[in-house]
Amino acid sequence: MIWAFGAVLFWLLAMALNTWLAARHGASRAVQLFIPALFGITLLVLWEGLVRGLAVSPVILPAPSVIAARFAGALPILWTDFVQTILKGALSGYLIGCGAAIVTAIVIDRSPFLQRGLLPVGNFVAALPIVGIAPILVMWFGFDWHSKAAVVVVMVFFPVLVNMVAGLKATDALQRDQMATWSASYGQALVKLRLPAAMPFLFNGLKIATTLALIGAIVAEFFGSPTRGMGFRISTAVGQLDLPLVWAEIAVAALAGSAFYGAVALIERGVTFWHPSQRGRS
Amino acid sequence: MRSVLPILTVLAAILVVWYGAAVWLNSAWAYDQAAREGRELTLVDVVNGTMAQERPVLPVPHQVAKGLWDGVAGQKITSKRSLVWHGWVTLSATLLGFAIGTGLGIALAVGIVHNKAMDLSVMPWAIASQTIPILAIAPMVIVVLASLGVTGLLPKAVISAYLSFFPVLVGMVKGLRAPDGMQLDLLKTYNASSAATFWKLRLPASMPYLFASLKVGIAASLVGAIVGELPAGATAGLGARLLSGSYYGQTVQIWAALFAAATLAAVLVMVVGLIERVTLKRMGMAR
Amino acid sequence: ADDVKLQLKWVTQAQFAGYYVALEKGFYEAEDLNVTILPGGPDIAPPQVMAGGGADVMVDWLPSALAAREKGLPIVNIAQPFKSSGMMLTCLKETGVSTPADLKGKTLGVWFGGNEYPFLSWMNTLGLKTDGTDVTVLKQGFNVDPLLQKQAACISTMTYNEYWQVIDAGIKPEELVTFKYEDQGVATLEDGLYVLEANLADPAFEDKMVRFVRASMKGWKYAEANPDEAAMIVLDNDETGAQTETHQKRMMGEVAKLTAGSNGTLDPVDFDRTVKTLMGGGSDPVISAEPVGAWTHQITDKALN
Amino acid sequence: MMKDLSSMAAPVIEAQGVGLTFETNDGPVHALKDVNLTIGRGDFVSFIGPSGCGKTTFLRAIAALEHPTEGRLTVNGMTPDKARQARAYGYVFQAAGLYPWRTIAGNVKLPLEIMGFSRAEQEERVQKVLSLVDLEGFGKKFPWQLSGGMQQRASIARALAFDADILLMDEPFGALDEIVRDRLNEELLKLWARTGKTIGFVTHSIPEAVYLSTRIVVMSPRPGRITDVIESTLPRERPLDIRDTPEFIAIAHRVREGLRAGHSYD
Amino acid sequence: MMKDLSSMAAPVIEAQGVGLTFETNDGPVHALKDVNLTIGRGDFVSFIGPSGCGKTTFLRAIAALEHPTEGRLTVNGMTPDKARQARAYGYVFQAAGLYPWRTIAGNVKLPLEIMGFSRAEQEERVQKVLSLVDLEGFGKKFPWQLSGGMQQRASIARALAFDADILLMDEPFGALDEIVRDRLNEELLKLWARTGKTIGFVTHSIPEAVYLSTRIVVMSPRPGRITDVIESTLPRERPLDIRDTPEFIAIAHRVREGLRAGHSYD
Ligand SMILES: Nc1ncnc2c1ncn2[C@@H]1O[C@H](COP(=O)(O)OP(=O)(O)OP(=O)(O)O)[C@@H](O)[C@H]1O
Ligand SMILES: Nc1ncnc2c1ncn2[C@@H]1O[C@H](COP(=O)(O)OP(=O)(O)OP(=O)(O)O)[C@@H](O)[C@H]1O
Ligand SMILES: Cc1ncc(C[n+]2csc(CCO)c2C)c(N)n1
Ligand SMILES: [Mg+2]
Ligand SMILES: [Mg+2]
Repeated sequence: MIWAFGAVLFWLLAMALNTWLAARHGASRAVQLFIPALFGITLLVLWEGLVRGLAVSPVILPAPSVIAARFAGALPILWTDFVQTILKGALSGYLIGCGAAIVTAIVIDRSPFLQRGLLPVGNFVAALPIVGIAPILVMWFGFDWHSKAAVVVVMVFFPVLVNMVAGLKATDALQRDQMATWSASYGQALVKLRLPAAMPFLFNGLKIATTLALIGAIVAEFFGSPTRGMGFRISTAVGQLDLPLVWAEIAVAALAGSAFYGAVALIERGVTFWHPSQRGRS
Repeated sequence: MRSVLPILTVLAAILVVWYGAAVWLNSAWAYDQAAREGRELTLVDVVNGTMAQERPVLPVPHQVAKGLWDGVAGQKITSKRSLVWHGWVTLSATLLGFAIGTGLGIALAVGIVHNKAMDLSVMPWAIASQTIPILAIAPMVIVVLASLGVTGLLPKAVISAYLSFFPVLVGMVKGLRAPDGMQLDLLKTYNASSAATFWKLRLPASMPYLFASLKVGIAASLVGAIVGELPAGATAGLGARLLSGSYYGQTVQIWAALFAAATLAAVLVMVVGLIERVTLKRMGMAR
Repeated sequence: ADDVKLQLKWVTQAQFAGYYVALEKGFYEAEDLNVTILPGGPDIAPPQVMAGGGADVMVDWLPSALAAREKGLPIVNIAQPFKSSGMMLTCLKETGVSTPADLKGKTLGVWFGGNEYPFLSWMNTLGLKTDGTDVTVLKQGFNVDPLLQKQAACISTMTYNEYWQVIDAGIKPEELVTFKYEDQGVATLEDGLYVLEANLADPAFEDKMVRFVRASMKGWKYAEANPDEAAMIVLDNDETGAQTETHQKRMMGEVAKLTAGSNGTLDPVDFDRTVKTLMGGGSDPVISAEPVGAWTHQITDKALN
Repeated sequence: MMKDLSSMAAPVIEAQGVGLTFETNDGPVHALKDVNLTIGRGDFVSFIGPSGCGKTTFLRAIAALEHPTEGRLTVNGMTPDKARQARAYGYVFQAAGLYPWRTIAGNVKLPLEIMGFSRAEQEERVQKVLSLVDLEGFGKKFPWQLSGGMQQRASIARALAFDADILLMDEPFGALDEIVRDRLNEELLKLWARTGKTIGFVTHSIPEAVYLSTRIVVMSPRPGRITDVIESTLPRERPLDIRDTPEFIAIAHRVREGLRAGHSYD
Repeated sequence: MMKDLSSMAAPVIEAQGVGLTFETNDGPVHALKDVNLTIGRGDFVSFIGPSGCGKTTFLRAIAALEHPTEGRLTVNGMTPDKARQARAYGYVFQAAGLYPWRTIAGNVKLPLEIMGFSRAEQEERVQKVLSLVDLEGFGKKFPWQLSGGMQQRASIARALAFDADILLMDEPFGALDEIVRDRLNEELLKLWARTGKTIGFVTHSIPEAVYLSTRIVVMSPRPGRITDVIESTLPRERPLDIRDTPEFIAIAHRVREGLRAGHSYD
C-alpha cells in the first residue's frame, strides 16, 4: 500500500511542478523537453507503484522495472524483430502506400468524375477492418515481410489519398483567380500553387499514416509470420506468459512509432514553415 | 446524386478486376485438383471451376453477395447466423466506445489548448499510445477489466474508445487553434474570458475540423469494437464472425463479414456527414 | 448453487463437448453447480484470465500450464480427461515427404504460443536445426491455407479438426502423410483441467472442484457414448453460428478416441514424458527446471471414488 | 516637450522611450524606436506615416496586443494589460476580420454578448450602429456575401456597439468611397463630441487626419519613430467645409511636409 | 452613345447590356445591370462608385473570373476566356493575396516563371519592379513579415512584372499613404505612356481617378449600373500640380456630383 500512496503522491507533486514550470518558463527549450519527460516518468512511477502496491500478478501487468530488465536482457531479439517488422514491413509499406496515394490523388485530381466515384468507394475500403484483411493478404503474399508491407499499403493508402485530395482543393479563391489571370497551364498551377498549398493537409495524412503503418505491420504478423518479428514475438510470448517480453516489444513499438512520427513532423515543419500553425511556435 | 454514375462506374471497374483476379488466383487450385484426379481442363472448365469453390483464395463477387444475402435476409435477425444480429452486437459497442472516445478526445483537446503543461506533456504520450499494437494489449485490457468486475459491453467499448479518441484529439486541437491572430486579438481587446473565447470563437471555428475527425473516429471505433471482440471470448459480433470464418477457412464467410463491417462503417460515416451538413448549414459555413 | 466459471482454451467446438453436455444434460445442476463456460480463442491466454480472477478453472495444455507456473503463476492440474494427444504434422505427399527424414529442407507450419515445444523436441531428436538451415519454420495462423496454397510442405493439425478441413477442401487422405506426435514419442498432455494452487487449500473450493470434475467426467463419458447428440449440443452453444453439423459430428468422433483411455485421473507417466519432451526442446526450453507440485490427485481421488 | 504639455491634465496614454523589435529569421526588425507620446483624455490623435513605419504596431502595443521591448507604456496609469482587463478598448483592425460563422448582426452583437449586455439592449444597439454605417437590411447576411467596403463598415459598427473609453481605429475608412467616408467622418466627430472618448486613428489621408484630429502624429519608417506632432488649431465644432479654410490648408501642408521628409526618395 | 465614339477606333473591351446576378441562399443579388461600355486600346478607365456597387464584379467579369448572366462582353473581339488564354491580363486584386510559402521576390517572380521568361530576365525584372514600388531589400522576406501596405505594393509589383496588354487594378493604392500614392500614380502614368497599355482602375479617391484617367466611369449600387461616363479633357502629359488647375477641379466636381447622386441618403 505504501507503494501505491507514494506513487500517487509523486504524481501530484510532479503535476504541480509541471504546471508551475509551464506557466513560468514555458518558452524555454529545455523546459519543453523536461515537461513531457517528467510526465512520462510520472506515468511509469504511478504504474510501478500501483503494480507493487496492489500486488498485481506479474502475468497480468508486470512493473516497469521488470520490463526494463527484460528489455536489457533481450536486446538481440528486439533488434531482429525491429528490423523484420519496422524496417522491412512497415517502412517499405509506408513508402509504397503513401507514394501511390499521392500519385493517385494527383491523377484523379483532374477528373471530378473519378473523384466522386473513387472517394466513397475508397472510404468504404478504408473501413475494412485490418483483422479481416490481414489473413487474406498473408494468404496472397506469403509469410514474410511482403504481406506485412501489403497490409500497411492498404492501411495507409486511403487516409493519405483523402488528405491529399482535400489538400489539392485547399487553395483559396483569390490564389486560384490569380493563376487564372496569368492563364497558367494545369501543370503550372499544380506545381506552383496547388502542391504547396496541399502540403499541410498531406502531412496531416502522413502523420496519421505513421502510427497506422506500425500497427498494421505488427498486427499482420499475428496471422502468420516467419519466426521473428514484433507481432510474432508478442503473440508467442503471451502464450508463454512472458509478459515482460511482450511489454518490451510494446515499448520498442512505442519508441519507434514516436520517432517515426517525430521525424515526419520535423520534415513537416521544414516544408510548411509558412503555415500559421507552424509560424506560431518558432 | 451526381455521384451515382461515377460510383457505379468505379464499382463496375472493380467488379471486372475482381472477377479477373478471382479466376487468376483460384485457377491454381482448379488445376491442382484436376491434376490429382488426372483430368484435363478446358478454359471454360477453369473459369467455371474458379467461380464455385468451397474455399476459394478469392471468392467471386456473387459468392460474397450470396453470403451477405444469406446472412442478412436468409435468417431470422435473432439467429446466431444472422449478420444483422452480429452487426447489432458490434454496433452497440461501437456507439458506446465512440461516445467515450469522443468525450475524452474533446476534453483532452480543450485541456491542451488551455493549459500549457498539458499541451507539452499529453500530446507526445497520446501519439505514443497509438503506436501500441491494440491487438496485443486488447486481451490484457479485457482480463484486467474482468478482474475488476467489468464485463460485457464496456470492455469492448473501452478498446473502441482507445482507437477513436486520438483522431478526435488531433482534429480538435487543430480546430481549436484554427482561429487566426486577428480573430483572437479582437476578443483580447474585449478582454473576453477564456470561457467566452472558447464558446464564441474556438468552438465554432473548430466545427469543420471536429466533423472531419468524427468521421475518422467513428470508423476507428468500429475497428476497435471488432478488435475488442476477438479476445472477448469470440462469441458474438462481426469480429467473432471474421475470426471463426478464419479458423475454418470459410473465405466466403470472412468476406461477407468484412463487407458487412465496411457497410456499417460507411453508414455510420454517412450519418456523421449528414449531421455535419445540417450543422454547418445552420452556422452559415456551408457555401 | 455454487458458481463455477470454466475458461476454455479454444472456441466452442466438440473438443470441449464433455463440458457442454454436462451443462445441457443437467449434470452440473445435479451437483448443485451453476457453471458458466467461457469460450477461448487465439488471443486468449487462459492462465492470464485465471490470474485476473476471470475464471475458477480452465482447460489448457500442459506445456502452456508449466510455462505459466515458471513465470510465477502457480497452477495445478486437477484432472486430465484427455488421455492421448491429437496433434500431428500433416504433409502433402507431392512435396516429397514420406518419412521424417524427408523433412530436411522443407518449410513447416508450426503453432506457437507454447505449442511449438513438441515440434522443437522432435526436430531435436531428428537432428534437424530449425533456424532455417535444415527446415524453415513458419508461425502458422489458425487455418490450413498454408498447405492448400503450398506455402508450406507440412502444417500442424489436430486429428479432430484441421486434418478434416484439409480433407474437406478436396484433398484425399491418400495424398497426405501425417506424423502424430504420439507416435514420434514426443506427445504432450493436452486439454487438462487446471486451477490456482492457492485455492486448493480452501475446503469449500476443493469441494466445488470435486463436484465439477465428477460432473464433467460424466459429461465426457456421455459424449463418448452419444457422439451425435453431443455434437448437436455443442452446435447449439456456438454463438458465432460458424460451425457446421458434419464437421462437429466428425470432430466428436475423433475426440472420443482421445478421451477414451481416461477416467479423468492424470497418469504421472504421461506427465513425466511431457516434461522430458519440453526440457529437450533445444536451445530455448520452455521450462528450465523439473516442475514440482504441478499436478495433484487430490480432486480426482475424491471425485471418482 | 512643449507640445505634450496641453494634455498633461489627464493623461490617458503615456509612452516613454517605447521601442519594439520583432525577431525574424533574417535578423531583428526594429518596428518602433524611442517613441515618446502623451495622449490626454478626450484627445483625438491621428497617426500618419509611410506604409511599414509602425503605426499598426504602436496601436497594437497600446491595446496590449504587442509588448514593447523597451521603454514604458501606460494606459490610464496602469499597464496596457490591466487596462484591457478593465475593457478600456474598442479596436477596429486594418482588415475587417469578421467571424464567418456569424451573420453581420451576430458579429456586431459579439462584444455585447461578451460584456454581458441584456438581450433587448443588444438588439437595440445592433440596429443603431448598423444604420449608423448604412448597413440596415444586411444584418442577416454572412460576411462573404458583402463587398470589401461593406465588411469594413460592419467591423466599424462592431467597435462602436459598446462604450469603450478608448477607441483605436486602424485605417477604418481605407476601403470606402469619398462620400461615405465624409459621412462617417462626420458621424465619428459627433460621436466623439457626445461621448468624450479618447481616439487613436491611423489613416493615410492627410485631409481626413486634419479634419478629425486634435493632434496629428507623423511617423517615419525603419525604425519607426515620431518625427512631428502637430496640434490642430481648428475648433472642436467642424463642418465639412472647414476643409476649404486657409487654416485647414496650412495644417495639411505641414503634415504633408512632415510626411515627405520621412520618405527617403524625396 | 456619343462619348463612346472616341474609342470606337480600336475597341479592346466591349460590354453590351451586361448583367450579372449572384444566386445566394436568400434570393438573387443583382450585382450588375445593363452595363454598356466600350474601352479602346490605350484607354485609362477609372471606375468609381459607392462600396458594393459592383466595381470588383465588373473587373472580374472582364478578366473572365465571373461570367455575365446577361448581355455580351468581348475583349479584343474574343470572349474574355479566350483573351485570358492569350495572357492579355495583369490583375491587381483588392486584397494582396501573396503566396505565403514564397518570399516577396518569389511571389513577384511567379508569373514570370509561368510565362516562361528566362532566368536572367526574371531576376532583372524582379529587381526593377521591386525598386519601382520601393521594396528593394525586402525581396527575401515572407509576406507575413510585411505590413499591410507593403504587401499591397508587392502585389502591384507582381502585376507589373510582365507585359500584359490590359492591366486591371482593384483599389491598388488603397492602403498607401499620400506621398507613396502620388509617386506610384506618377510611375503608373509613365508606364502607361511608355507602353500604351489599356488600364481598368478601381479607386475610391476622386482626385486619383481624375489625375490618372482618360475616362471615369461612375457607378451606382443595387443593382450596379453605370450612371455617368466622364471624358477627361486633361492632356496626356500630367505633372502632379495639374491637380490645382480649374479644369481638374471641374472634372473632379462632376465626378463628385455623380457619386453623390448614387448615394440614397443625400
Ligand atoms: N509579425 C511580424 N514579424 C516581423 N516583422 C513585422 C511583424 N509585424 C510587423 N512587422 C514589421 O514591422 C514594421 C512595421 O509594421 P506595421 O504593420 O506596424 O506598419 P504600418 O505602419 O501599420 O504599415 P501600413 O500602413 O502598411 O499598414 C514593418 O517593417 C513590418 O515589416
Ligand atoms: N460571391 C458573392 N455572392 C453573393 N453576392 C456577392 C458576391 N460577390 C459580390 N456580391 C455582391 O455583389 C455586390 C457587388 O459587389 P462588389 O464586390 O463588386 O462591390 P464593389 O463595388 O467592389 O465594392 P467595394 O468598393 O466595397 O469593394 C455587392 O452587393 C455584394 O454583396
Ligand atoms: C495461437 C495458437 N495457435 C494454435 C494453437 C493450437 N491449438 C490448440 S487447441 C486448437 C484447436 C484445435 O482445433 C488449436 C489450433 C493454440 N493453442 N494457439
Ligand atoms: Mg498597418
Ligand atoms: Mg471591391
